[in-house]
Amino acid sequence: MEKYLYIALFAPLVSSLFSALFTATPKKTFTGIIASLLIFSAFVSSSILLTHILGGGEPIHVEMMTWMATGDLYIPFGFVVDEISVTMMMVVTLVSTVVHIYSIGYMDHDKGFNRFFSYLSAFVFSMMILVMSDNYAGLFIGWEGVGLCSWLLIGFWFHKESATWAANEAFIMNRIADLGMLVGLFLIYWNTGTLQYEGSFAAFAHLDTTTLSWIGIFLFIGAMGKSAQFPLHTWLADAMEGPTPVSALIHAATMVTAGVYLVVRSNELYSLIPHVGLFIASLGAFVAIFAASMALVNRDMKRVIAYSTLSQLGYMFAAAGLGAYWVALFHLMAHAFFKALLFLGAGNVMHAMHDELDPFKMGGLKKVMKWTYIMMTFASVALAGLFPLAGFFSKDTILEAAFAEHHFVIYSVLLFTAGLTAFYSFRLTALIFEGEERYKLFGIHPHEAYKYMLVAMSPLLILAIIAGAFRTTFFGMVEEILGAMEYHIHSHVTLWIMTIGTQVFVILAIMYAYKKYNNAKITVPDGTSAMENSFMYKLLLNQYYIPYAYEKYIVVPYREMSEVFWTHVDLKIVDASVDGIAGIIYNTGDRTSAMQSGNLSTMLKWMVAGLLGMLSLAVVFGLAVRYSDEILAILSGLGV
Amino acid sequence: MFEAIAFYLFAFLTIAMFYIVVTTSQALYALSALAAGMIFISAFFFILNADFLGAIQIIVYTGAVMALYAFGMMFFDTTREVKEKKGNKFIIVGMSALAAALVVAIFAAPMLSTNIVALYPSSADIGNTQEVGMVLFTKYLIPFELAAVMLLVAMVAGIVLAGKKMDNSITLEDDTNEKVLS
Amino acid sequence: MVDHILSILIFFPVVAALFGVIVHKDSIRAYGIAVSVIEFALSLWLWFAFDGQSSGMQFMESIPLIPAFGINYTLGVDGISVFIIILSTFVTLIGIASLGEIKNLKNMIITLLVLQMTMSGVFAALDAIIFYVFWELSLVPMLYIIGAWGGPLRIYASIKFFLYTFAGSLVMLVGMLFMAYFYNQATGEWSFAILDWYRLILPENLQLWLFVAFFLGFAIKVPMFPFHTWLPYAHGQAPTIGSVILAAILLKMGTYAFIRFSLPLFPDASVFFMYPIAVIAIIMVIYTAMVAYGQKDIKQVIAYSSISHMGIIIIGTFALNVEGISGSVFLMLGHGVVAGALFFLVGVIYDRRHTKIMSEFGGLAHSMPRYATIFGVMMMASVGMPLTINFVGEFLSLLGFFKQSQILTLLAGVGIIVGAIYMLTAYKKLFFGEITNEENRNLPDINKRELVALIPLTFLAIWLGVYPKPVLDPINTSVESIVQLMHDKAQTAEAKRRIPSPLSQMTIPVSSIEEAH
Amino acid sequence: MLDPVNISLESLNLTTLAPMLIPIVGALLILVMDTIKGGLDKSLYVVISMLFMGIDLAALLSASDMFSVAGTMMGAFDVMLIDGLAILAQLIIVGASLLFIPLALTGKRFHEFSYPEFFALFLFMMSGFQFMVATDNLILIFVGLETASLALYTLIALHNRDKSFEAAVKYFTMGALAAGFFSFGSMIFYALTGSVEINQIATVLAANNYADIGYVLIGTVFMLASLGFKVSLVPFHTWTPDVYEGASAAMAGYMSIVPKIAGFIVTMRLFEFLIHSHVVWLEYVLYGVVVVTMTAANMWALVQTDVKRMLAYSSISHAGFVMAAVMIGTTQANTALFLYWILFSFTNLGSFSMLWISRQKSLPDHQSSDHSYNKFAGMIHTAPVAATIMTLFMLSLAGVPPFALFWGKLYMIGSAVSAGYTVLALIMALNSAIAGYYYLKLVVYMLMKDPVAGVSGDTYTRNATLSLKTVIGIAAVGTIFAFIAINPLIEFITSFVYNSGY
Amino acid sequence: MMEIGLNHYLILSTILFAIGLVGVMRRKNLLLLFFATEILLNSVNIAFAAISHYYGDLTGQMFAFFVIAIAASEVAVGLGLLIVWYKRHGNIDLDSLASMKG
Repeated sequence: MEKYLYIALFAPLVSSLFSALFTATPKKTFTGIIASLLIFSAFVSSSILLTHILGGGEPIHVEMMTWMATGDLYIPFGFVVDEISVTMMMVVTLVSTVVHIYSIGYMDHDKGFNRFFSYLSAFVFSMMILVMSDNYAGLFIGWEGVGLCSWLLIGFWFHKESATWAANEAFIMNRIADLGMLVGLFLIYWNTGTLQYEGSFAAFAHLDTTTLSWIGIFLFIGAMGKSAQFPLHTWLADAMEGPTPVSALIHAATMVTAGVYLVVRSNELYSLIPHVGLFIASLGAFVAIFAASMALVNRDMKRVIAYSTLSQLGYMFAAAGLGAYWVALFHLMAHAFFKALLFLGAGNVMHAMHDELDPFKMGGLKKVMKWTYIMMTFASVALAGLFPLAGFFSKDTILEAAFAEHHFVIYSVLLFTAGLTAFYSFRLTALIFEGEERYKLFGIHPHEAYKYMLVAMSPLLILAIIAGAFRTTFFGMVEEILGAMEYHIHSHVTLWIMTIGTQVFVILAIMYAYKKYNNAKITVPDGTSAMENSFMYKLLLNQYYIPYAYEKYIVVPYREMSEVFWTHVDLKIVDASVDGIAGIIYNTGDRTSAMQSGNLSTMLKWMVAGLLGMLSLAVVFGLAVRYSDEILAILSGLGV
Repeated sequence: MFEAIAFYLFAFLTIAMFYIVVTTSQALYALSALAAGMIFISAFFFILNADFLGAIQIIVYTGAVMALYAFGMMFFDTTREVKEKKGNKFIIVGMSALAAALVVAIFAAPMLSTNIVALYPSSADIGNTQEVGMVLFTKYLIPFELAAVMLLVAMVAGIVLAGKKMDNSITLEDDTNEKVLS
Repeated sequence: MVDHILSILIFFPVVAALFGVIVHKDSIRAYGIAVSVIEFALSLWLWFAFDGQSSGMQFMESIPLIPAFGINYTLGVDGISVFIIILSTFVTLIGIASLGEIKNLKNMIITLLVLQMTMSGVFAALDAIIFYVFWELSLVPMLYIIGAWGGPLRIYASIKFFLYTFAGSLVMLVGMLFMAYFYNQATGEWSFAILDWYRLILPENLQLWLFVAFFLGFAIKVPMFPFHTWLPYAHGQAPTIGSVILAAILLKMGTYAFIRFSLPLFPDASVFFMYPIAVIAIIMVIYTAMVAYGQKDIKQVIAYSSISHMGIIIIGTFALNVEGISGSVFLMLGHGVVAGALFFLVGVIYDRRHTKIMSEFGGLAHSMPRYATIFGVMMMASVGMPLTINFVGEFLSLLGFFKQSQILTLLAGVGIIVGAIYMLTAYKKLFFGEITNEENRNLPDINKRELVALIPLTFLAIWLGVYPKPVLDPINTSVESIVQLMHDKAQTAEAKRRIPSPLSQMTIPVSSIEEAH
Repeated sequence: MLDPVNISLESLNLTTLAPMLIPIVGALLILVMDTIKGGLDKSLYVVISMLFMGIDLAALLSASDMFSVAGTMMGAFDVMLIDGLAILAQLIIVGASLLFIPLALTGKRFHEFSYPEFFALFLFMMSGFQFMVATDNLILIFVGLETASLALYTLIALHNRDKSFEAAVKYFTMGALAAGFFSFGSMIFYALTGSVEINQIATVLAANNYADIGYVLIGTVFMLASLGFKVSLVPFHTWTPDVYEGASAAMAGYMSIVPKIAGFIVTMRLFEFLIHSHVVWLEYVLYGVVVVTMTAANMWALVQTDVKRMLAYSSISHAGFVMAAVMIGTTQANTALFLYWILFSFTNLGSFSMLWISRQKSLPDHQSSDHSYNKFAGMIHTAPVAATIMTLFMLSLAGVPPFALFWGKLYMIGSAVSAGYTVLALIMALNSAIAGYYYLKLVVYMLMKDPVAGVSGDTYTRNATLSLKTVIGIAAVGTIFAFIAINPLIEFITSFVYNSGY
Repeated sequence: MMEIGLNHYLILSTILFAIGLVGVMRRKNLLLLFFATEILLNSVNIAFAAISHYYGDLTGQMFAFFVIAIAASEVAVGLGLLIVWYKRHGNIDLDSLASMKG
């Protein structure tokens, strides 16, 4: 089995390096094909490993070589394939295979075709390290590696100012969180003596709650960055500057879920500190509704989906925070399928619309892009959580879990968010595919994507539809490792009422969305309507003014402070004082060198003066010695 | 009593003479006053029973040194009034005042060393010159010889410096075509 | 021959430099490369012959120089110094190999060879005075390099560099003399041998004073805030090769000296000053990173970034445990490779455009993709991406210091954020966007000569990031013995506690598990 | 009547006189030769001088052998005192003279060397200094000092140009004042103790338990003023830069070494017993003088535009450095004094010789002095070897290891440290750093500036001849390879100093 | 007061020395300046002779003797220097000696 592990891990690396060979050359389709094949082989290997695990096989644990070892610290390149990682591996390899194939078409006309595949495969490699590592340090390698690839891919079109800006933003925001994660790692090491999952988990049981809480908090800070939780969420929407396959793979399916993976992986830690878990859950719920609200009004197709991703990540954290790790992981998986599908569909639309992103400028595309229409609709349905698609099973379980844990506030928030989710998903679908063909005003001639792109997307479509069926199998698999339990609402009546109620609520939201946006009166907003001028709308459209605040209160002051530090502190204080000391010495020399007037008379006077000066000192001293008794008497009389 | 009168008299005279030396603007006065002062000093030597020294003082100073100075003065044509730019009076006056104060402070107190053992005691029954000779040609033979060398040096130096050869400076000559040793 | 390999390493280049004087200037490049290849090969041999399992000094040589005053020509290397020596020969080699067409090439190569001697000497010296000799002597070639081949402010920069360092190290010299004096008081003999000094346990108040004296010398060399201002000038004005060697090797002398002198000689003082120094180091990390962000000149950015990284090295050093010190030693190598490479990279565009102002560039990734790639790799190494060389060092340094102070480590860790900010911003300004300046449109991409320097560095940056073991193990062995020494010498209870003995296992989990059951 | 005095010749120990008499004989021989046949070439006189110096050196070496066997020797009615200090100082004096005299064989003609008397006076001067260091009798010191000084004034003036006359007059006038101070100081000591021999003075003062401390201090002040003038301590230093500038570079280099070591020996003899008797006042005053001398001279050196003047100030600073050793007064410090001065001799003579070989007869355009910094701009391009050697000397003066003076500074600061003078050690160290600036300034000019238009390489070596180059070579070799010689030197000096009771 | 002791001579000597110092500082004519230095030496001689007398010791006289010799030599050299200078510059004004400074 180990060889499959290595194939799964290193095939992406080989793929990346292979494509990298051709980065300097013009587009070569075969790089895309070979890369896809290699990723596919990783997928196959993962599947074999999955079967192994599903078949009740022992988790596979290999230690490839030592990475860092000094003092008591020992960090190997160790990899583990257990229930959690194999799930993640499946998700990652599957989605990335799809995205690789899809990208052959999507990036068809791009100069950086070969480079793109190199980056993309590198990302997969990093992600595999992240999920397969058997220790926190290895996870951190992957963690930073995906961050790097994300930077590369967001900034893929580096000639675009906005893209490179977004890339840097993403990287830096992630760095902030990574610091938290590093601190978490340090805490783990100094308290447990190891960074291996096994060893540290074993030691957690013996640590006091305060320490554990700190570890939990810092690790979660790391997760917040990667999974774009509030307040580190702004980068995700901006990251949509990258090519759409990237958004599908990285910013929907895999990388952003790394935070969830981290929490799930550390379940033994978080289950010891439920109060931190509650905080995570609350933040998750908040992010769910917070992001969903921003998705309501946004006029950028990809951003809407990005907010939706954010919102769904909130769900996952809510679940993980409440201890329903397996639910979180399950939702992660399901979400990966339909969200990647949604993004890839959006990619098709963008291709068709010549990179136009405003859904108000589209409309009626279902006629030309039938398959895309179907896929996106299914994906939206799955996202909205309608029975029997994947989203229903995963999302509903989260709601149940919240309810069963008696966190009704979280439950209500999540429930309400479900409605919002349905609304914005279908707002988008409606605007894009239904209604008048507004794109004609802009002289665009849309066309359906390549066939093989659509074929490539089809596994996702299928999974988005049927993934819910795996719920039981999945539960059975992760039960042991995640200490999973089924959430039972005490009475079946309540359960039914809840389920049906939710479904009805969601359907109503969908209908409202369709009613509102599927009509002929929709025009491209020009900022004149009453709604557009309402406070709420502006607030939401401007993302609660958070990016603005960041810019104004963090970025600009930082830049100005840097300038001040350089021009004023460093040059005018630190350096100037060094030069000042030198200057004082020099100037003293300069001024006093007038003493050397060259006039003999002055020289003689100096000699005499020196003599007299010393004489005075001598006389004073001599007198003091001679009359020392008297002086002492006087001094003592003065009370000194 | 005689000694005291002599001391005060000559002390006054020497101080006066030397005061003239440093203050007068007439070089000739200064020269004369210096010569007079030196002769008065020899008087102290006689008072102090240092006859040989007194003789030397008169011969060397008033004879040789003064003659040299007189010659120099003629050479430099400084018989006319010397114009000296007034320097900063304040410094000089200040320093002099300080010096005076120090003198008082220093010598107001008597010296305590009373148990000095004379290394080369002078005895009353031998003439001063003889005594001096005795010491000079035993103990101070080497310094005496060195003093001779010093005088030779001074003589050579004087001759060389005042010689004609100094008039044309080879140092300042341009000797571009000179043979270069190497 | 292996018994005298260190002497050969030190004096071979300078002898070669002397002979180099008679080599015709057209052939001097080949001569320089040949000499530095031999030197590098010698240093590799040193590595080959080095026993990584032994914690003591190896290849010791000792010749009495001034026995009357206890000064001996004593050399030796341990795991800490051996790799820095190899790095120095390596950097010199690629530095000479990649030298461009500059005026007075001959002088430059001779100077570099002399500089090589001083660098090997500093790291191989086991006698304080011999150390000092090479330490000071290294200033002279660098002074010449900056002053003769530098930019418009080169004279100011070179003098500032020289005098600042010179002043600091003179104070250090006084400290050394004091140390020898105390040794004399204790044993009745003069000795400047570091290994002899190691055996001396000083009272704490003396340790404090001596620590300060040594600190001044080292801190200026490192350079630590607020003694750092010579560095931006030196780097800003120095020619590429000068900056490379300055950043890669010369700055390491300071941090190396902390580990060689300050820690083992003054364990109690090290503990006493740990927090103040950590605070300074944090200022270095954050403040200089911010200053770097404010720069307009790419070389200044990297110069300030060097200071910032040196802050992390200091933090690691003053972690006073094996993890931290090993990390800081490794980071010295890492920073040597990465900062060296970055300065090489800056040199590449400077050669083409004769400007280093970032606003002159933009969109270089279009015209110079290979260059952009290597720059990108090095930039990522610089910001401490895992699997690059710097990460190992930074991680271990911070990890080590975390034991001493969690809050301060958190602050120092801010370095990874601010580091990313200035680096990415600079990278963006240089490489991203459209080509705005027509002069940049047809810049030739990186050429073979430059690749000679950059490929090995890139390779090293990644290799040692992925597999640091061959280097980290010997370092670890030597650091353990130093920490053990410090632990044994520490007198105050506080110091004993702060400096854990590496021989005792980590106690926390074991004991707490036992209690729990 | 006086009794006849019978003195055995053995008791006079006339061998103690040999080293001083040899140069006198040489000088007389030169004078006689000149009288018999004038117009002989200067090279002859140079060789004769060297010959006598060689003999002198041999005599000194045999004296040092005797010293190491028999210890301190007195001779000639106990006026002569041949102890370790005397021998060491004479070795320095004769050695430095031996290196100096070949500098007369210049490529260009200079006025002073056309006089046979120059060489005679030079030998007289040497002998004067030798007397000065080889006695503890204030009278002989005074006479020796004056003999040497008078010769020296003349030698400076013989360079025969306005600046050298000015220098000689200034030096002479101040020297006369210093002579007055010296005699006044001696008078007070005589008044206090009835003796003019330093040993005796010390004994009597100690016997009196320094009851007249006030007078002792007064005497000390006058002596300090006078000797301070000789070794150029601030504020008695004012002559130094002017005289160095006025004298020929070779002479200046010589002056920076030989008269000062003689001065230091007298200072040591006179002050160390006072310091050892805990005359704290002297210690404080010396401390102050030393610090001011080092620091102020450094500051003034910073602002010089002429290399020779810079070197003049720098040698003042070095004198302050060495004076610290006198103040510290331990055996180690005194050893350091000699070590420092020997190393300083090599380096300083070397650097002044470098100036000497670059001496032009008429001033270059736009330059007001012989050796302005500008003259050396870009020297590395036009005269690389010369520039390298000059750099070497500058680095050595700055105390950059491993060149000669570094070891001197090391040992000197080490002695300060060992004696508990921490602050002083730091001040010395920092002063070395300040000094680095002006030495470096010349290095910067030579290595980093562009050459002044119209200056070719032979500008710097126009005055060079084989003998000058040899001297510079010796100085350079001595400067570079000093580290080999340090240990034997330290051991040699320590045994001499220690056995002389210092 | 009437008993003339050593201190009287010392004070006299010091006063004369001070006068000499004043002269040294004040005089701008080199020749007259040299006169002042003669005063310095002479003043010391008085003291030496006096001490010698009061201690009954001849060393002081010896010293004075040598001081006289030195003074004479100085005059020779000093005048020589002055002559050279005067030949070149036609004056012996101290203020004309100022080509070097700083």
